Amino acid sequence: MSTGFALDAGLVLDAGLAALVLAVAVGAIVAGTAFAAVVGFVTYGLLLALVWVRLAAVDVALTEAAIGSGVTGAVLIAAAARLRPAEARSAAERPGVPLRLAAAVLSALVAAGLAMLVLLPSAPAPSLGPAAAVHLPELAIGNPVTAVLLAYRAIDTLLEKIVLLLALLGVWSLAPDRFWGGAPGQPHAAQQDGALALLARLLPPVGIVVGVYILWVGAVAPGGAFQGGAILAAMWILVMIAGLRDAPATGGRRVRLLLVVGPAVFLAVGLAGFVVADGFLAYPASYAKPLIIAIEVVLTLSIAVILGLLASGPPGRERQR
Amino acid sequence: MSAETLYGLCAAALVGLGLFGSIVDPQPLRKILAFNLLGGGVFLLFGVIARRGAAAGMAADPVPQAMVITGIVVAFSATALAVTLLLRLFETTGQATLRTGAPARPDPDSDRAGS
Amino acid sequence: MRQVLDIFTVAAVSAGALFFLVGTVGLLRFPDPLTRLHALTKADNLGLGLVVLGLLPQAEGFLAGVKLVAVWLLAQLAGATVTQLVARAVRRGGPPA
Amino acid sequence: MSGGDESAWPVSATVVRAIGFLVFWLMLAGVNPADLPAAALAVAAATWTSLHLLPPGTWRLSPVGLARLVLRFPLQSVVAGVDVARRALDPRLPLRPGFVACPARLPPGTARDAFCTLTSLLPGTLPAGTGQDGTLLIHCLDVGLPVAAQLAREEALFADALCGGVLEERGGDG
Repeated sequence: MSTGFALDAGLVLDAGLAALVLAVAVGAIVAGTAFAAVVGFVTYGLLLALVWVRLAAVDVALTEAAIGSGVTGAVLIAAAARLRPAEARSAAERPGVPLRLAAAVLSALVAAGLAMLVLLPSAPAPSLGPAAAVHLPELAIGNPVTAVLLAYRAIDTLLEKIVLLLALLGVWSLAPDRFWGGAPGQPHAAQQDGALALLARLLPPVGIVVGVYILWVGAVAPGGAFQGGAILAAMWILVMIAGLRDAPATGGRRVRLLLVVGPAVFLAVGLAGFVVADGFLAYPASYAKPLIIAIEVVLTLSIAVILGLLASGPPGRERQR
Repeated sequence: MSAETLYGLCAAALVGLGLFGSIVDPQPLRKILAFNLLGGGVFLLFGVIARRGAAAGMAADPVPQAMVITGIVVAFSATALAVTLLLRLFETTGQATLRTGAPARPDPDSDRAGS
Repeated sequence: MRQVLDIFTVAAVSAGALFFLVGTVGLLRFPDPLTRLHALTKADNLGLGLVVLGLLPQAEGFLAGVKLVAVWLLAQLAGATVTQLVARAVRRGGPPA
Repeated sequence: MSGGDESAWPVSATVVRAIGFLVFWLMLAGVNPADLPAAALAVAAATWTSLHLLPPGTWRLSPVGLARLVLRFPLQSVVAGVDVARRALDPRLPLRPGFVACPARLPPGTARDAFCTLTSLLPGTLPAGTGQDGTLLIHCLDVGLPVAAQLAREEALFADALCGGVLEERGGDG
């Protein structure tokens, strides 16, 4: 009796959450201004993080809240504010009814096809869970998601770091030539903002403890380099937008070293695998856990710096020499 | 109906919604936003598949979950790059439109940047 | 003793939920963004405070209790900061450009 | 931006903050000797950041004043919440919203920012920036209430706790 009730209560919560996610998503798409749309999108991301918790994916929930909603939201909201002068004009270029109708039909078909896949699943649900569980004891990593990210599919994670670096290079190269190597942002003295400045003085130390904890606990529980790095990046971004500290010059040696140290150590350990283990990115059995933790620590640093600089945008000031 | 099916249907609707928005909305920034919304739907489908694949004492299949974490980070990189491209377009032409043949104003940096 | 604490928890958490509800009523009924901010921050902070207070007897140990209080304090700090930012933006007319 | 002069940091402030962050770590992670390296790293990084962002000496804390402030706070939260609840549920919606300009006697900077943040949690008041003449613009639910006087009293208590009671006298009438 009581379990039946609990299940029903859970399902009511799930149905309400799903409806809310959809409603907010519709709101973000049809919103009157780009600013309102971005606010809707950030809300959507946070609600999605709750959905991830309901799907037993706390690692993903942390990543979605920090990166998918938080840092992405910061980038989009800054862009919406900058693009406001052009908004009315480009919004007027709305496509005609035939195209909108065709797009609606196409979207509905895609959605219906996916819904069919959801409603008619293959009889034994496919799962790599048992395969992932086999080597967990040897790795001494209690969190299977961390094990997949840094052991079984380490090459994906390595390439993803390279993608992050490439994106940052792409962003930087969009700056006018004369700004190359300079600090990101507009060439104006960052003004300190009262209420925000206070938060930026009090919160970052707390955020650092939380970030390091999330990184450390990632070996045995939800958490890890991405989530911890995103929290550290958020603290840095807070300090920068509150005007307490300026963004660093993108040409600085220390900044560039921090950017590459994570991927470089990861790659070095991977190459060492040829010599001391079975091949690229193979860890010697007895050192797997310390190696993974060492990689995660430097990766966290690099991720934090890359995310912070991606959110700051291309260099906008000439380099001071 | 189970919670997984419920969220699966929600994910399918999100993909449709995001696809519609990214085709129909004329503003590039909102196309980027809609595309991210679409991405959220795709990731959620992964989450549903992972939850259905619960096995070996795990609450969900960790492989799709790890792929989604990678996916979220890559989606952010692409978004940051796309937004920067858009802002550069706006700085250079004074407008934010993807329409071909839009009148452009001369690039203020071209005298320095051009070779 | 256990039962008294449980009753206290139920009462305090319910009262907290009530204040969240009232804050939402204020959000819907109050006439302009600034008054709505009052409704949100004041009622929700008390609501969260009561929920935390109610959960304290259920916490496993001293540190878990500290964690609950820390959640309340951080939410207060964030809420108080964001409220001021929104209020200033509203006074200047619209979201920041 | 000051705070770069590391030799000037008093040991006591460093130790107090480090203990605070250690407690925060223990609260998150629990007491576990295996966590020692991570805990040490987290506490060191947090303390260093904290000393840089909020240099010691910014505030002159008085334990008695601080205790009074902390003890008053829950009561004020209740008053604030009940006040809003009463207005929200009253069918007549008794609101007389408006701005009240209060002269700010705390020196501009972190102390005043902290006071504004506290004020936004007090009953009936919501700081909405500073006017041209440096007064605090407070948005009130009921402009008929003696908001300015109430705020001046809070300011004095706050100054006792954080600034050694020092307030700038303004406008002649104190």
